[in-house]
Amino acid sequence: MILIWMLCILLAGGILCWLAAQRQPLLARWIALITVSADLLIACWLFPVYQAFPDNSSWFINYQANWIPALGVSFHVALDGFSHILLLLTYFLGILAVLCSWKEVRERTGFYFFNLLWTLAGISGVFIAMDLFLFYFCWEIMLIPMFLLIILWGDVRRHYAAYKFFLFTQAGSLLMLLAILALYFIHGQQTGNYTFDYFALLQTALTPSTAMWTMLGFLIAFVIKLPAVPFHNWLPDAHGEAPTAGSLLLAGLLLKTGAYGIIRFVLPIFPQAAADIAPWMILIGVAGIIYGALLAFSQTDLKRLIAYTSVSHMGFVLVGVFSFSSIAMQGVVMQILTHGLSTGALFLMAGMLKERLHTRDITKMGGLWTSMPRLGGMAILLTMASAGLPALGNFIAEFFILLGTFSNNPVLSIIATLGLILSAVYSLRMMQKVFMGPLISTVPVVDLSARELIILTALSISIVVLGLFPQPVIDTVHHLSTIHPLLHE
Amino acid sequence: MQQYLYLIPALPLAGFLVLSLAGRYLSRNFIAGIGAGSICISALITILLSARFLQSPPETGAYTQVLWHWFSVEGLVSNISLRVDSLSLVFICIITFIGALIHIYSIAFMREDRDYARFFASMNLFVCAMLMLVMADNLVLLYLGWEGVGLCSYLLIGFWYETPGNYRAANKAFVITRIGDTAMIIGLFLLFKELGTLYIPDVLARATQHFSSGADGVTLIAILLLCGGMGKSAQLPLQTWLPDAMAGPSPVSALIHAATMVTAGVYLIARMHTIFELSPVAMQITAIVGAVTLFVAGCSAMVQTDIKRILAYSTISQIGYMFLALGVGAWSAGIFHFFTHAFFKALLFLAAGAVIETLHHEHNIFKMGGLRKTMPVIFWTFTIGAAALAALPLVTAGFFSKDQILWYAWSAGGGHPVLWALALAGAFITALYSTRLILVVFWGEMKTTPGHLPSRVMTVPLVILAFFSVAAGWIEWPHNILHVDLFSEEVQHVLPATVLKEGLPAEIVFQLIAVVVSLIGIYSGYSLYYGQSPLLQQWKQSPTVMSVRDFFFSGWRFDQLYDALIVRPFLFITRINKSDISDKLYTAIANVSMLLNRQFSVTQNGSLRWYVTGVLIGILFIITLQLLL
Amino acid sequence: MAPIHAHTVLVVAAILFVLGLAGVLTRKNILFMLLSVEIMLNSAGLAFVAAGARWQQPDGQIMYLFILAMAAAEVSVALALVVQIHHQRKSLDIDQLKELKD
Amino acid sequence: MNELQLIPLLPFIILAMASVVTILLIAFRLSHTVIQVTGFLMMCLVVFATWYVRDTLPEEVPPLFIVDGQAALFTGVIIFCVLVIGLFSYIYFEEREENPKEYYILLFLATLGAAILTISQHFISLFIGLELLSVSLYALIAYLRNRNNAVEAGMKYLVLAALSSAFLLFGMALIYMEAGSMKFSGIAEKLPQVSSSPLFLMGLGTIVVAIGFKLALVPFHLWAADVYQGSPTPVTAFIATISKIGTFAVLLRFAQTIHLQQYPLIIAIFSVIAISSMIVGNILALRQQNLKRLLAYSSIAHFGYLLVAFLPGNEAGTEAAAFYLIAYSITLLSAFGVITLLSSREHEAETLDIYTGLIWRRPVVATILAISLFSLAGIPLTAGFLAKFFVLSAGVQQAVWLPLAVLILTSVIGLYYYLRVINTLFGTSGTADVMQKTVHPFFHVSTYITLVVLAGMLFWIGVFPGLVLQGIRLFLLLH
Repeated sequence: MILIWMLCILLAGGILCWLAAQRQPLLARWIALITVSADLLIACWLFPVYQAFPDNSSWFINYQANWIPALGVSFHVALDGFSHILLLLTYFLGILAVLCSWKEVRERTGFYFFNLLWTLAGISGVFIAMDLFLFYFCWEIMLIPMFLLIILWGDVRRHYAAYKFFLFTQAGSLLMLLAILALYFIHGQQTGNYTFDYFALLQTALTPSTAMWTMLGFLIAFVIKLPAVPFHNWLPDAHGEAPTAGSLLLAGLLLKTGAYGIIRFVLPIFPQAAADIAPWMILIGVAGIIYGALLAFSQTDLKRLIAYTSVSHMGFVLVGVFSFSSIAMQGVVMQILTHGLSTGALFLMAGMLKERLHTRDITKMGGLWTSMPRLGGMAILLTMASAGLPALGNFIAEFFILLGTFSNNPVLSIIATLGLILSAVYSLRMMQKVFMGPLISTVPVVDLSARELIILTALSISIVVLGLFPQPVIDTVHHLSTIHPLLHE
Repeated sequence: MQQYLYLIPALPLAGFLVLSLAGRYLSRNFIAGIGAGSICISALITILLSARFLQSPPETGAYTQVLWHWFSVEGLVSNISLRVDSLSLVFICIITFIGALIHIYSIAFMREDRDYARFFASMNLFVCAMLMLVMADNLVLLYLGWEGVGLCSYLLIGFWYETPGNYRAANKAFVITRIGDTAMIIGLFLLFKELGTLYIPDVLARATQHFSSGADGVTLIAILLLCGGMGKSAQLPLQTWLPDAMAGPSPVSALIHAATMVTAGVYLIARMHTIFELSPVAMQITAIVGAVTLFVAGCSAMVQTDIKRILAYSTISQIGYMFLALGVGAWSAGIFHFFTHAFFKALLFLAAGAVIETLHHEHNIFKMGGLRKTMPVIFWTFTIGAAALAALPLVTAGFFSKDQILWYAWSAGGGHPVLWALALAGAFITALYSTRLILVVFWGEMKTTPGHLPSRVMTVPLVILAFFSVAAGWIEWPHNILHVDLFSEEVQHVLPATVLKEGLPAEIVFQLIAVVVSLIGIYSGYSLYYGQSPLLQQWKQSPTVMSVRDFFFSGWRFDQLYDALIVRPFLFITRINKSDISDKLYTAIANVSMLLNRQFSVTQNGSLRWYVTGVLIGILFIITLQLLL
Repeated sequence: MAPIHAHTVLVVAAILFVLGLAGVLTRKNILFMLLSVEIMLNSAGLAFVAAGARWQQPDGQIMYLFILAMAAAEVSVALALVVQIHHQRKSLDIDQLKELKD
Repeated sequence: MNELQLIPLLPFIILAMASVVTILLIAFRLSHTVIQVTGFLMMCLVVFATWYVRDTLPEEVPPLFIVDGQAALFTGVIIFCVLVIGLFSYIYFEEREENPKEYYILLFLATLGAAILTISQHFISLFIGLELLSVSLYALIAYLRNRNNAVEAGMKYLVLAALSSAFLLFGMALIYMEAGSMKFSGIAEKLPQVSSSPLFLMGLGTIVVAIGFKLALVPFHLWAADVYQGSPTPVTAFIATISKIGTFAVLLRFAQTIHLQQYPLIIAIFSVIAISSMIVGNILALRQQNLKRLLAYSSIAHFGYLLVAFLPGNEAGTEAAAFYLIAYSITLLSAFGVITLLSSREHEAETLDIYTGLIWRRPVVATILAISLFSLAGIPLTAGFLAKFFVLSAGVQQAVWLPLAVLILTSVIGLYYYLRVINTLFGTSGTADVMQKTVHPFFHVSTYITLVVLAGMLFWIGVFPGLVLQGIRLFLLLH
């Protein structure tokens, strides 16, 4: 029930923002802030509950209500450690998103925050939905507000970006819908019980070929969202053109829904098919790592650059998931978290620079360290995080993933490891172009304001903490090693 | 005592935090106090610790302290925990002690700089990371320190980031070492796959049972680790970053690129000695790499004109000696050379820094000269350092360590005449360029008028270092002369003793040869750069010599090679694919549907008769379908 | 006996139908188009009659009556429109009616 | 044939009376408002009648009619649509000087035709219903004769409709010739003998032409855009919803009775038609700048989707189709309602540039339009999503993979132009708002409310389809 409340708070908050802004525009952001913080508090409050919970059944909240009984659709939400961590991430980044649009968004504040909150609602719905119909529902819900965010508050080429984003993801999700239906009917014909319930569908027995096709339906949707080469093309445009908060949510959360989907649905429902396709997926992942890194290196638009780095980083996720090693699986979860934080932070940084310099072109920047030492220091930390420096969360993630993959697939793992070199190359290039060298921009730039400092500090601290004390996370998602037979042998 | 272990790295870390967070608001004195103070205290603690360690060694042979549980997942358990055995002890002492001296020196040296706080913050962070590196009890933590020092070196090389050259050097350093690191981490993966642990004592213990000597697996691991070492320690073929790294302030060069960080490779190999011993091939490769490097770098050092680049190349070649020693199995000798080298090379850099400061940032030695009178302290200390570098017999520490290596290069288990020959040549070259350095910088007529002389804060550390550059050698005498081997005694608690070959001429022969060679080197240096013999002068001008000189000067054209082989292709690929090829596909789809749209719109031409035709087409289609089926 | 008859009539009807269709396609004048449509309708009626005859049922003829009625209604509306068109455009050329298009 | 059998026909009788009553009212020179209100009440009466006779269902009225649940369901939808359309018509025609009274006669007659289609089980009734519908539509389309293009649209529709009914008749004749009966069930009995005869199949084929024309399926779709654009917006709504519902209803019944889906030929024909309709419709709409034309094209595509549900010819298919029609008509009604509301005497609000930045000028209206567009695009939270969902599930159940694949592909393409319109709605600035005078505030407000209610229904059905679904099932069971 508490989960329903979390959703309702967000939805209601969103509408409230919209209404409030009609009279008092500034009110909206406060409402938004309060709403998300409330959810974050609830999520945090759940944490001890989870720790206290006996580990044998990992689903410590499980709420089910009838929705469309005629179709066997039920409003079934449940929470396990994995979803819980993702919820925490969602609300944490949500707060930062609200904060970072505090000043940036001037017109139609109410509607803006409405979209922001509804996106968050959709995302958290995706993370807790245990009914495939509901899952698909939320999966779609989070798109539209995001689409509006991009198309209304985006940058110059926002229309192109928004269409691309929507069409790509929609193509994937329609395939997924088809797959869900196929699963639904197969299960129904087998058991006579037509239901969309996740736990019921887990028991579906599929012939290899059907399993493969159905899985592809799911997989393509998730891989587009992740995104993996060659389905990544929507990402740079969407990230580049979206408002700062939009990029933050995209990079920090929307991409993660893809990873979540693969772990939650593809692996458990289609164990055999997943195992069969694994080598190709790892290949795609590695390709993504290298290709993304190469592209990131050549970009001159700061946000596009960061976008391509996340293509590269998400490649690690794909590799980790399909290497079927529990170390790698832990690494994937860490990667989901830390990449969300670090890349989000980088986008915030880009946004702050854009606010000051009114450009995203790094060739027009340079030497900013002198004028904004605070941001410079932060930037070092963040670039190093994305370059996978130890003592920062990303290192733990990538180390686990590569270590786990190595035992199963040494060659590809080694190639993936080369990504570490490339990541160093592009991170340093970014650092250098923006902060080092002689001061280029003529406009006088001021260093971080208190608000911005708080945002970035919060992110940096959490990255460092994840790097030095990853064990709580690892324990929380430990049960993931049971989702696939290959994982716990 | 061991419960205070954590203080040693913690204090510098604290210093870093304070300076980086609050540095902007502190007075320079306060910054200096924190920056240098933290290191000095941890140096004191280290000295107490080592005193304690030496008089009553712990029965396990190591002080250990678990700070907190880092992570444990599926058999990979890592703690943030410290472990100090006698090998680590040597390194800690050097790091903290020399670190402290250099920090004190920097107080005066960096006084005028804008980013005083940033400098000390980075330096402290470096010391902390370096300490973690050598005190780590598991390889993941070691890798943490390993990358940490890399970061700090990047930050400090690019400390004056406005000048393009500096941050390029910084990037170059980071990337090239990163290549080595990547090899190393792959090595770690392999190690974990084979042994199922990364806890160093376990690794060493299990390796012996798990691997048969010379097994492929262990060789691969050893070579990968070696690559890591090569990267950090600037050995061939990854040495090109170190000379450029001199873009950083002199104290940085002294601490990071001479005394401590660059010797991390040595530490790693010594730490993993079991692995290396299990694979003779890897040992040989190590030795060869070391030997070749020391010769190549030495040649380059001979012809450089920038004082710091000379020292940089000489550092490379000295580390080459260490690798050579480790490679042939003369473990303690290698570590001992690190020990002595740390003192005199730090000394040389600091002194050079002082000279450069005094001469208004003049780096070219041929624009210096005649400083003997004007700055005597610098002169004497520098000379002592150079002498130690040139291994002047008996009076300098350099002699004792290098002599051992020369002798082992042939006589030790993995030794070989060729290695010995190369080492010998290296010794000659070293002596030569040390002499050249002294003569050109301090003798002759004055070419640049010196500014204000270095303050006492800078000179005192120099003197201390100078003293150690002489005295450090006395704790380990050649066996045949005087039976004092405190150092190897201590180190061999951890490292295996050196096995000697049979049937070689007596050690004294080698020593004499070495002494003679280095003396010849000194003399030839004198005659080349100070002597007036016209013959030599015109020989120096002869085209062949000049071309060879250029070749050496460019560091054997390694940079150009890599530029052509790697950098340019990389840039080319990235440039042509800037706007993502794969995007074309989707653009094509969009265009096709737009094209279709135009085609179909034509059918909507408003003509009723055409619409009727449409209906006709439909019915015809249906009928044909009927006839087909 | 009867079926053959029916089918021959059907053939005639078919020919009429095709003729009508051709007329609709080829004539440019709206009136003639309408005439052709009428021909088609009547051919259909003929076919019905034939079919009714085949089965000895009145339904065919009934249907034909309906067709007549409908045709009448249709034509009345059609003529009204024709008048309007002529009123507006001063011509009955169907190719003039191309205002509505992409 | 006794009076008891007439009871189920009550709604249709009332419907027929509606037009008569209107004629009388006009004869008595009563005002537009009175006619409007009376018509409204009559329609409500029809609804009540339908509800009242529901227990007597199913009831056959030999030989022409059969009133069963399905018929009642579709009639209900039709009546609902005509209620709304009538409301729209009022404000629409009040602004134009033409005398709108006769309009309602035609409107109700056309509705009656559509309603008859839903209950017809005999070629004669089918023919009568269809022609009643068509002939009144000719007049309705060209009703505003002074608006240029209205007449043109009417003419185009007339010629083509007459053509198609000629085909229909000829097909009927052929089938009658073979089967010897014009009653669906009678034909069904003769199937074993005739099902292989070429003439019979030819007959079916030619009938498809007429159906395809009414449903505006490729390649009989060419008229759609022009007629949609040319005719008065309420009439457009009528064509888009009622006439198509009626036609589809009779197609459904015909198919059910003679098991149309058993002929591979018919399946082939319909698959090809469905696929081409989806592709052509969506592609045509891509760059369309005229909202009415755009909706015409999208409706072509949508009936392509609907055919995918029709292809399997099973219970789920019928269910899906019914749900789809309901959702679709609500959606289109709200869309056209918005257009009606926005169009002024001078010009129809059909070109997209009128809508730029509408959301900032008239948030409510724009939101409604946006919702209906999202529903057309099949985005969750709207009825359109569930409609598409049911179609998909019907298809998946019978594993008609090719049409499904095309459906997915084309609906992705289709997204583009819906998003384009939505984007226009949210576009910046745009022309300053022309706050046109509200002739009859009451009707304006009621239209407004109707629109809001429709949008609400879209949401409600989109989130809680349970009730509607049960209703559909309940009615469909009555046969």
